[in-house]
Amino acid sequence: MYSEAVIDHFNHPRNVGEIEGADTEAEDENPICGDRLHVWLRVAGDRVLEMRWRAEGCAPAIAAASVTSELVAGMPLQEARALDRERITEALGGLPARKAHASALAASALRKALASLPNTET
Amino acid sequence: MYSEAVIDHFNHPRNVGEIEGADTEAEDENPICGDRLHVWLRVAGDRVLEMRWRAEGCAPAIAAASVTSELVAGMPLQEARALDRERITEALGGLPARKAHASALAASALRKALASLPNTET
Amino acid sequence: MEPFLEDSFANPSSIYRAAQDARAAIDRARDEVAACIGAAAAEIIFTGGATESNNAAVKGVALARRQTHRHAITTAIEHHAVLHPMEELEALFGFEVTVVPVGANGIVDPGEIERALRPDTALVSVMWANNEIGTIQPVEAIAAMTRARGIPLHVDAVQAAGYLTIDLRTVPIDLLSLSAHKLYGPKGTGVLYLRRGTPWWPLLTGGGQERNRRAGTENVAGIVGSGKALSLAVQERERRSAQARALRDHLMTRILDGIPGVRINGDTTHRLPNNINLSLDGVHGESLLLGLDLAGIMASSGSACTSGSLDPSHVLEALGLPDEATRSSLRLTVGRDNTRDEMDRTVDVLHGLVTRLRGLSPAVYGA
Amino acid sequence: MEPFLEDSFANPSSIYRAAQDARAAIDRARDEVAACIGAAAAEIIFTGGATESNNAAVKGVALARRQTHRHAITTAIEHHAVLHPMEELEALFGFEVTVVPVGANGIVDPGEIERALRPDTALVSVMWANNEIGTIQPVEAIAAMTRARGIPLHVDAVQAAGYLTIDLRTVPIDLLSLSAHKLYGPKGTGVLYLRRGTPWWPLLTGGGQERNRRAGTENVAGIVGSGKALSLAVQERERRSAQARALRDHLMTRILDGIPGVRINGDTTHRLPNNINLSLDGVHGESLLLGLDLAGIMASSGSACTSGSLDPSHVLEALGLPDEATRSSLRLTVGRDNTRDEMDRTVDVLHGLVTRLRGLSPAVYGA
Ligand SMILES: Cc1ncc(COP(=O)(O)O)c(C=O)c1O
Ligand SMILES: Cc1ncc(COP(=O)(O)O)c(C=O)c1O
Ligand code: FES
Ligand code: FES
Repeated sequence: MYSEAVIDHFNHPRNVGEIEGADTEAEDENPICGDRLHVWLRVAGDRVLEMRWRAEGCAPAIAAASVTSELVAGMPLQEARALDRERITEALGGLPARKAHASALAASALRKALASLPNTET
Repeated sequence: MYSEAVIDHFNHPRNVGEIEGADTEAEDENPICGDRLHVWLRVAGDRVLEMRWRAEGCAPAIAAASVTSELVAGMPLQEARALDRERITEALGGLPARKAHASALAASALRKALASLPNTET
Repeated sequence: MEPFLEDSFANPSSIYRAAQDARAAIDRARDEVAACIGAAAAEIIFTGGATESNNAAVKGVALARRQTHRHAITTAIEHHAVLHPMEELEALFGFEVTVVPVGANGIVDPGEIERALRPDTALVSVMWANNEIGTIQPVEAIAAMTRARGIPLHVDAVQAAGYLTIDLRTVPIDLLSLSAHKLYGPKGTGVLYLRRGTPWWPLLTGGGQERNRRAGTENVAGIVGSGKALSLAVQERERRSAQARALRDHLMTRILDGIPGVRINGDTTHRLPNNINLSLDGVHGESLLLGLDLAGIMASSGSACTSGSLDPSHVLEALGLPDEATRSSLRLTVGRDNTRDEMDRTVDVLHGLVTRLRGLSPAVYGA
Repeated sequence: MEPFLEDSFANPSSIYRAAQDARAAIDRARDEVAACIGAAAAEIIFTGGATESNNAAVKGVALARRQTHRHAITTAIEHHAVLHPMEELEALFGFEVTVVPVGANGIVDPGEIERALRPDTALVSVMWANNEIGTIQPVEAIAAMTRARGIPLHVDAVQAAGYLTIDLRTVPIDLLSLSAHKLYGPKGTGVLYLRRGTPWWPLLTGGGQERNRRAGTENVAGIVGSGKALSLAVQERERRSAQARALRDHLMTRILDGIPGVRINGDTTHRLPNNINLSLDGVHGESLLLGLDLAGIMASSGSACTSGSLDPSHVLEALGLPDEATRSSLRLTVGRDNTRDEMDRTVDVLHGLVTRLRGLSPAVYGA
């Protein structure tokens, strides 16, 4: 049912944990499922350097957080702000239709963290 | 589904035919099924000597006519008048519930023939 | 290893890996069936048999539309699994049902259906081919009419599937019942085609199986067997039809030529290639069945007293046959594995039997 | 030789000799099932599964009594195959349905049922044992009450059949649903016990099969398998129950002793011997299922997002569990072939998984 990638990220989640002195952080929750995700980011200039996270939720929600932390490492801020659930789902090799919403939590927690960044550029 | 006896009488019906100069005869019909039975009897004193018959109908109706012709041969008139469908069914080794009414035609045709006998005894 | 749990293990809607095989097998069967009739896989629902398919179709559309539509149309020669649900619509929901008659040849006139249509007609149900007399109904013409008026059309194609081309891309039928067991598949499993967008109230409610259109744990083995049987039947359709037709025509010719006092029931051209339905003057259908059966030949009859009920065939009655003809009716169906020798033997047995039974009769026949 | 005809050949209600074997096999299965539950053979109807049995029971009695009785009673923890038909009675026939709550232990108070009874109560439906939390309902007490008032009682005994004694000679239940596939029998076939004289409106109408109580050609293979599976389960009931209980208790003790932050859902004594239902703080049921599944262990959860629907378990909600507890719930069912080693391995896998998942969480659990 789940792709290899989902199962791999579920079994071996990347970049779990907090960042002491993160440049920004945010916590978000899927109100229907109750899944929770906290993300911490280090940012330098116009790029995300590192994302770390902690999550409580279903397997694809965990996998989505994990793959997102890989995707955004080194990513220009502008691109990270535009990162949407479709792109995360794609990076997971797809999700079953009824779990497609699992990527949304990762996308929204990331966006929330980025939104609270002191607005340095532009 | 049918007993050996029913199948035997269906395959080898006994006493088929008419009796020239019969002492009595009658035809009866089952109004629901359309089965028809004509019986001819020879009678002597207070006994039935012989029954012959012709029938158009289902297998148990044919078998019932056949077995009745055996049952009544030599039977006292009083007993023949009391011959009912249960006794005929029994002589056939039983009938499936939904065909139990097939014996009724034989019983009623016989009774009808006997009823039109000139009332010699009693 | 499957330590846990019989429950989810057995249930093809569960999320577990062990259930994936069952799920995949069902999906393959769904694809097979869809391909047979020109449907999308998502339009195929597996049921517990054609009776369930027919019940679900008639009640499913009618109940979904009941608030605005209280009329339904069917024909006098449908299977009881359509006629009885129609009666239920009357008894339970105050529907009016128009039962359109058929001609003496057992074929419905599309004009009669058209005249019966009303603004509040919830659905029309017409069978593709009849199970007793094999007559083929003008479903294409009827489908064009119902589609033009936006009225859902249900077609019972149980008897048609093995012999007629069914392509729902070109014939706008909305619901179609199929059964594999008439096609050498398993018993107790059926198919309902439900065109996307058709109003629907499920007959079986409970779990969310079959996309909420039919609840209940799926009969995986039966479904797989159904897919196989149907697709095999469709692959072999032309060959089987030609073969059945040749045998049937041979049998029919020999019977008509050899046995006096026989008439054919139902149209002789718009007819399934495997079906014969006769009435034989002066013999009772039930006696014919037993006599044939004792010779190893299976047949059936529309006479009362043969079916477990005491009612004579409503199909033969709908042709306007007199009681005697219904009573003396005999249906012979040519099967996949029959041979020409068996046809000849059947004629011989039947001839002997009819002669013998007529000889028992108080009336005089063909003599 | 069977030259004719696939049709009647396949149909166990036909009169032909070739069909006698199928008929006899069905009758034997009927006797077997009847013997399992203290019923008469004539009171056993074979269906296409427990979902159909439940639908037929609820709608069958309610529709038969609808002219004088427009009220029905059930409980909050029934299977959807009872609850959804109840909702249909409301939507289609204007019934009022009283859904009686259960206690925090998942058991209904017979007094609550009694208070809900009305002069126009058409039927009561209460399950014998729950499929999610395994709790056993006081059906004897309820049956005494309904019988005293002449109200038909339906009991869904699908989960109970393998583990509890069901003797309908002593418990006056009027309708009872069974399914063999929970007992290692075939899928897509079920049983409905219908006590003689119970008001009845058939769900499937058409042919006269099952004495006009359920139309449709019978699934002969499924029926034979069901008879076998049920009678085997009843023969082995005590042994299997004792074995399941020993394994289940071992598993439960080791989980409770070894894993912090665990609570049991549902009564611990009035409970099927094969069922465990837990909530594990701070982990999502769906993640547990996947982790267990990857280790070859099947389980299920009442969390939303696991069942194909997005609704959390209505059973766990009925116990008054907070959302978190429902979300983190896990059901383990001990099967016939499980071993003590598998129980130990399950605890180890579960322990490792829970520890790992809690370690991912933003909150701190049991550390
Ligand atoms: C035309 C038609 N429809 C429906 C059915 C019902 O099929 P089943 O008994 O398999 O449910 C039959 C079976 O004879 C049939 O011939
Ligand atoms: C208590 C109960 N009733 C009814 C059913 C429905 O059974 P089926 O899906 O086999 O129709 C189930 C199945 O899980 C059940 O556990
Ligand atoms: S439970 Fe994780 S997304 Fe719904
Ligand atoms: S048909 Fe012969 S008794 Fe009814």
